[in-house]
Amino acid sequence: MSADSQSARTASGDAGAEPDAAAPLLHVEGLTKHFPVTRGVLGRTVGYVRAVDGVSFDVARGETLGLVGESGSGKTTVGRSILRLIEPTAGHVTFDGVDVLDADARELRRLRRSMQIVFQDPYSSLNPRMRVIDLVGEALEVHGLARGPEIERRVGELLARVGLSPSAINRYPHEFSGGQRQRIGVARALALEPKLIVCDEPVSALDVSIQAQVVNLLKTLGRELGLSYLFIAHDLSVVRHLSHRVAVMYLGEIVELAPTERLFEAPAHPYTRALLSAIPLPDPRRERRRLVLSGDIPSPVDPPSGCRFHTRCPAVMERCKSERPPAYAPEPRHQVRCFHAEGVTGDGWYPEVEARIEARIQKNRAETPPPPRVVLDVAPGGPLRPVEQNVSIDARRAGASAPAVSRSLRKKLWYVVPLALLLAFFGARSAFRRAAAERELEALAGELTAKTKLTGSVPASIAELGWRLPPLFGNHGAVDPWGRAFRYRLLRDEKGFELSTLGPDGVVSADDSVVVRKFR
Amino acid sequence: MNAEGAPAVRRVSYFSLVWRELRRDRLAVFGIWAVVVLLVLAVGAPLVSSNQPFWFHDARGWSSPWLVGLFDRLVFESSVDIFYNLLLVLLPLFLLAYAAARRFFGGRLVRRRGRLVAGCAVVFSLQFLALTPATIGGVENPLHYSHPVQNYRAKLAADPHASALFPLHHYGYRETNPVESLSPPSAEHWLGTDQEGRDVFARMLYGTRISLSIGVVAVALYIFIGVVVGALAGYFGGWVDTLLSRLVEVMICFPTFFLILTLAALIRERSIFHVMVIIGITSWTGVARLVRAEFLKHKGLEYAQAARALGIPARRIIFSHILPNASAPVLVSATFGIASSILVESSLSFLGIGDPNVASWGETLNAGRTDQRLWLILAPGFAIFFVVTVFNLVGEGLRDALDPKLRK
Amino acid sequence: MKAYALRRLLLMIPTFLGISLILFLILNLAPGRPGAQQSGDLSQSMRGEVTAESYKIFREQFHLDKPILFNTRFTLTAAEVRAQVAAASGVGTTTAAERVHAQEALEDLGGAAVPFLVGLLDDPEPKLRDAATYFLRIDAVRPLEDPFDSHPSASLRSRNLAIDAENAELRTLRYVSDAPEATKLAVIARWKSWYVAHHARFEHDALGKLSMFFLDTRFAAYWRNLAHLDFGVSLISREPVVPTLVSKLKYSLTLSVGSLVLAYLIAIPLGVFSAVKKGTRADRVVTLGLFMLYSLPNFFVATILLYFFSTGSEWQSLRSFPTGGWSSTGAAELTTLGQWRDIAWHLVLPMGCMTYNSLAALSRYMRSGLLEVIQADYVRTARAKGLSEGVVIGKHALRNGLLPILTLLAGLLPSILGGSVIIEYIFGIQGLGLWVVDSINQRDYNVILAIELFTTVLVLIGLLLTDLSYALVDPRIRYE
Amino acid sequence: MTSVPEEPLLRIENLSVRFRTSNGVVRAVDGAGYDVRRGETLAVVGESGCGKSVTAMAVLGLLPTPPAEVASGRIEFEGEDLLQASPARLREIRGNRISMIFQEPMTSLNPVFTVGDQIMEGLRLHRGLSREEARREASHLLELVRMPAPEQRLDEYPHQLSGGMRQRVMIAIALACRPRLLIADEPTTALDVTVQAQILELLRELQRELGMSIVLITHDLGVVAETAERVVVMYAGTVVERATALSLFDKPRHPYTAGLFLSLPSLGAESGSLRPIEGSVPDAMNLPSGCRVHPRCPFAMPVCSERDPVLTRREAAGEPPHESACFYVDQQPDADLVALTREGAPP
Repeated sequence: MSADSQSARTASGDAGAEPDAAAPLLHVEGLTKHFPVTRGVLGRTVGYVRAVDGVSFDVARGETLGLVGESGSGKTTVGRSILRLIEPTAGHVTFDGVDVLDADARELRRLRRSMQIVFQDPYSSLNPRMRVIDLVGEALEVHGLARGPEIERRVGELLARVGLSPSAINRYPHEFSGGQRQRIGVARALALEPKLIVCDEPVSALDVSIQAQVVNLLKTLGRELGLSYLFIAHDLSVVRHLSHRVAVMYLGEIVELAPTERLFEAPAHPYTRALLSAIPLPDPRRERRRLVLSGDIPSPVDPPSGCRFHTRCPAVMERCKSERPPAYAPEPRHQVRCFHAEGVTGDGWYPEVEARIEARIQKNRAETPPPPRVVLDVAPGGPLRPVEQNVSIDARRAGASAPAVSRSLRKKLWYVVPLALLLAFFGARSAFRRAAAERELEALAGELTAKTKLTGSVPASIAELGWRLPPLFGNHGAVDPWGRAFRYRLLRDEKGFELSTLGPDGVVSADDSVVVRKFR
Repeated sequence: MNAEGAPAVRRVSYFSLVWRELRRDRLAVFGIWAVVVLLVLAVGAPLVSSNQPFWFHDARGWSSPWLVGLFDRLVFESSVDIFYNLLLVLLPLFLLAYAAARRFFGGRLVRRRGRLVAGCAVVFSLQFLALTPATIGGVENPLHYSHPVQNYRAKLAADPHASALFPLHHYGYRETNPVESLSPPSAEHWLGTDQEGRDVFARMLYGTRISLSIGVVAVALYIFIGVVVGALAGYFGGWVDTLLSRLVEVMICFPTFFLILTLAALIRERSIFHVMVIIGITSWTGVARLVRAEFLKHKGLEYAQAARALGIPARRIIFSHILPNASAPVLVSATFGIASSILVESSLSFLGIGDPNVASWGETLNAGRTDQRLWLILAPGFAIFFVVTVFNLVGEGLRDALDPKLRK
Repeated sequence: MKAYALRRLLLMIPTFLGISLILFLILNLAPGRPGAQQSGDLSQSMRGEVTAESYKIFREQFHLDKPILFNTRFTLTAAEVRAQVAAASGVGTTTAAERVHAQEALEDLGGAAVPFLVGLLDDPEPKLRDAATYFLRIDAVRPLEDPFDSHPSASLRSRNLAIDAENAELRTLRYVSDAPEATKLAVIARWKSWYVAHHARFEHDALGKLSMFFLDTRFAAYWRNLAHLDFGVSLISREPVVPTLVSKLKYSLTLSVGSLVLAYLIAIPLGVFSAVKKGTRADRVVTLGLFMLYSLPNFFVATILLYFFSTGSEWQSLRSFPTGGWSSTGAAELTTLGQWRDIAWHLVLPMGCMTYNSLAALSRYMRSGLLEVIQADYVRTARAKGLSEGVVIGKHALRNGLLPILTLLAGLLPSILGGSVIIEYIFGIQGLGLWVVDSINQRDYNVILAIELFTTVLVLIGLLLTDLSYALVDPRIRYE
Repeated sequence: MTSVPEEPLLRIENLSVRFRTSNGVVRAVDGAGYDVRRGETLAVVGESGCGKSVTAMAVLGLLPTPPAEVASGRIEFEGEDLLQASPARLREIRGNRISMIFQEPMTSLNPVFTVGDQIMEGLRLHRGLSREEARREASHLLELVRMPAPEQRLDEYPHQLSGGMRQRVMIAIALACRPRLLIADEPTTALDVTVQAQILELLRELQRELGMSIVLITHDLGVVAETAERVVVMYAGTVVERATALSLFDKPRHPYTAGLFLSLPSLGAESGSLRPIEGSVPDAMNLPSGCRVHPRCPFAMPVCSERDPVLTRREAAGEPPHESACFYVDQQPDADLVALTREGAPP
């Protein structure tokens, strides 16, 4: 640990030389947050996203605790739960001796004055419609700390403190760059003179050069105002620069918590080692043995049983799969949640743990050789063909033979079949009705011809007959020239049986069968 | 170490930014100017066409039937007209007072200008509220002189040495004259007359009053309901959200026009206010869904979380933090809403279900349809088309100007 | 996917109940009395006995005599009835309006007033006795059981016959006010003997009272009808509502759904065209044109079209379309194909008016939806693959662009059904829209109720179909 | 250019790209250029808005022409100037000879098509494979990018895959036709550190197996150090420094590069308080005159704001080329910029 960072750390503590170890400013015990997952018909809760599962840590006055972890580790949820922006499911949070989770509305408002937050996205963390004076000053007004011109003065002061010109008071957020907006966010957090500021990835969205400016700003403010920070980030180099102690989170749990230099020099937990080794270092000469984890981060909806890292841990043991490791403390301020750290104490503990892990990794590699990598012939232009015809590949491919009906065809069938059924149904129905109409028509035509002979006056009989005809399809309701409502028009076909209004040019055919008129 | 990168140019407020964007859209500017012209026409309608002369001199001396007629229920029966006439008289006074106040107080007003404008607006709307009951309710005529409506044109013709000054177009919109019914456009009646002999040009002119009031009042009503329902459902979520969303879903399923028809037809003595209220209480669902979506989005954004973290009470977060940001889409839908409300009102009166004794364009159009008179169809048709297009243009321009990318 | 559909179906039920509740409230609480115009001549004008009774039957038939929510008639007291009868018979100083009001109230009470009326028969005041017998004749009569049932069962028919016989007999128990004392006493005696024989019908035990309290109300009757989809009978044409509704449905549906499909067919290519050609003159022209269409009121356009293009117009050459209606009179004897052409010929103008309105809204959304999608990352990836612009837009962008358009369908459905009212009114097409306008003017409640419920169900089904089709198109929703 | 054994695969010379926006012209790229040799990994590094992505998009002609406009320059790929190539010719090259992968795995795949369809599309277009052949080839491609259970993945939709897996699918799509050049625009920025390590490892392995060149665009100097052989540093649309990774990290020859190194709270070096570069990234609407860095450069001299600096060779004899464009370094070629910046040396 070079002298320089040592001095830096003590320098940062000059408001309190060493972070005050006596009464911690913030004490978090067994913090848990499960988000319900609803599905099904009535929106029943079928499972829980276990975002945070029993997290405990302290933050002393003037201390900066780094909270690092990848996406899905729950670090943001921890930050938001402490400030009760999200209501945690269980656990205790005491701040300055006050229990935060049970605080009623009035007490919570008073707590809000001493705990504040700075957000990640410079563009959505400032209300685009409010001027800087309202953004920063409103809190003072709401808590009755200042009024009228006093607010303007205090805001001007805060802006100067974060490196912005007081003339920015009347400006709107869209008139500032990303870096400047983050400074306004910090000024807003400082307005109520808080003791703790939760920084939720304050610099991740900024460019490298701007990032450094804001990091320096946070560092100097921390030193001048004796602030404690809960610094949440996924970029370990920034966390290392600012934090006194660092907690590493994985899938809702703290897997390792240690002073910054100890953690970076001597990471005890396999995940921390993998995390540190995965970070690309800006030094092309350093060849570092890479500990590349396989697979992806599991989904927090149903985290793996036992130790949550066991699915990706190269040093996994049987025990890790079923039992959840407690947080061992081989050194007073160094917690490791891994069975490899069980039962080791004293100052020589680290090499012992490292040896155990290394041995286990070799043993695992020997027992379960990684699956044979398929070597493909990648000649340009040609199709990709597995070079070594080794059994395991063909077996696997043969096993998964193409499903009986190929998937795309099955997708087509899904709507082709019902369509065909529909057409068949209507076709059958109309055929049936046509046949019935035909039969009906045959019988009636016979009867009609007989009658024409008897009465001799065609229209009367048709009208009379018309009345009894069955309600076949075809439309009804035409009035014939003789004023008689002639109800039906039967079906037509080549035989020309079409019994309908006898228009003026209608004629009854010579052979007395009722052929009224071909269609126009 | 201060990074004074931002250009030290004059204070650029959010709305001036929107205005700069809006000004660039020629169509929208045309729309805005057209709306202003419509307002002037609506308020100044009596100046252009009225059957009461500005002043009338005869043997018995001078009198100004026009001024008196403005507030005489016999001349202007509907209270919407009375309100606009009040506006005609009071608006110039109000503008004079405002100009004087500005010159007198001068510079110091910069910071408090907002409050001054707000103050005037409040005074002005109080006037409106105070007078509405008076005009709708019993008080016959606040200025207490009422002499019967006389046909000054006839008196002028009869009395050779009487003199009078008539407005440009000396026909009122309610004056029936069966003799000249359905006469085509002529020098006398610029746009001809309808089946009851009423002058179509006057009806078009006074019709702007009806359309504007319907549009503005109905939209104001359903914006208010929509915003309240949307804000509560969006911000609080949980059972409040499910309950209100079910209500919105129920209202959305109604074919709104059927509902409006039913409500309008069931009210015995339909007046223009009933139509406004009906349109208002049936079309707020669109705004409610819009505001709810905006609140859901904005509630999650970090500036709202930061406000909560600062201990700012929920009420203030809703109305002074989130609502201004959610107001952009509401403003846009309001402008489109005015256009559609005018369409609905004219359809109602077209079907003969609107307010009979008001100069509504739909009614004239229906008369044109039944009597197949071209000018009776074209005049109201074009008037509706023009007003609706104008508001849609402004709405379109506003939507592009308030585009989210601007809010970045 | 199934759970998603089931959930939507289950959600439809409370929505439907909500809608019918709101409709019931609107119809019953609105000022103006149901069936007023129809029964206007009956109630206000002369109060002859025949008209009074038919008016009572009419009100009973449509449950207009029952109280709206809770029936507290069993708490009636003799004094109250006596006061009503007094007012109805003009004893004491009552204005004409109060008399009519009292008469109606007494008729509404129906069976509940009978015991007290019988009690009044031997009241000292002669006028009250006459009025009591008069009202007894009206209130004692029982309505037939669902008289409009087209296939009455044997038992129903016999019961109705018995009721009818009894009613006929009761109707004879009356006398003219100046009849001799003896006939009056005889009639009163017969009433008393009748009441003694049938008084059981008018006494109610606790359970009877409770059921009367809840069930014997307009609200309960309304839900009972709703339960077995019996929308009753039109107050004007006395025809059952549902069959006419179904027959008229085909006109309205063809108009609205047809114009919606037409609008989609035109709007999508138009939207794609102006999205791809963004910024060019053609795009500006199309957008402005559509914008104008969006602002043109449809009844204005319809009137103009009718004026110029229908057979009635003066311009000889332009006469090319019928002045309205669904099909020409002599259509009966055309071939089926001929009929289709004839109907189509009639529908050109109405469909045109209905389509252009939704066309404008749709293509605007299509254009903005597509513009958004064209800037998406996966469209850039598709281009980076070397696909032609046509494939990139046509395959990748279009499919995602269509998604918002589907939700718009849900928004358009209610307004389309509403829009058809005006078009049917102008073109005289006997669809639901026109029927609504007529029934609203004549306060024909059953019809208004039936149409609004029916269209709301159509809209609900439309919404469900849109949601399901949304799940079909967008895989992300399928696995929700 | 120095005499190089064989022609570079891609040569970009003096490229300028302008964007015509409603309130003025944005000069996104102003005379930038670099070479890419066969089988080499070149890193293009710079802060946001420096034009690194625009240059890459210009190579494939993916810049939307209404607002964007290539004002000048040549992009030579295998002897053919892509800027003059016809749209049809460009389409032949895209996805076939040159492929590109992007930063946001979440949105770079079409959500409504299966993974298999999106991979097969390129194959069937450029190599005319039938549906069955393309499907088999696609599953091999997924194996190539180390995707578990490739056959089953083909029928899944993008939203069912994690970020790392989607990026693998993007790589499979890009390598479908074995391109000569892969342009990766910030491929791992949106991924978690452990997943980023896997993807970078995969890219290195594939480069060895397929022998293609990679242009890796990033703002993370760590990624540059670990993957690239040669580096190009860009600022506000211009190239300020070009060198091999080793010589760049040993001794940066441009104040901006030195400033970048010093603003990094790197793990290795002792941290102390950082020495950030003052001010913020210039607004592309009104770029500073002369050397774009001069308003933020501690070594700025009057000449820096008047004339544009030219890329000149800085390396000792026999060393691989190391160029930078800075007047101060012209005068003091051996100055140790990092040390000078740290002590806040007077110019």
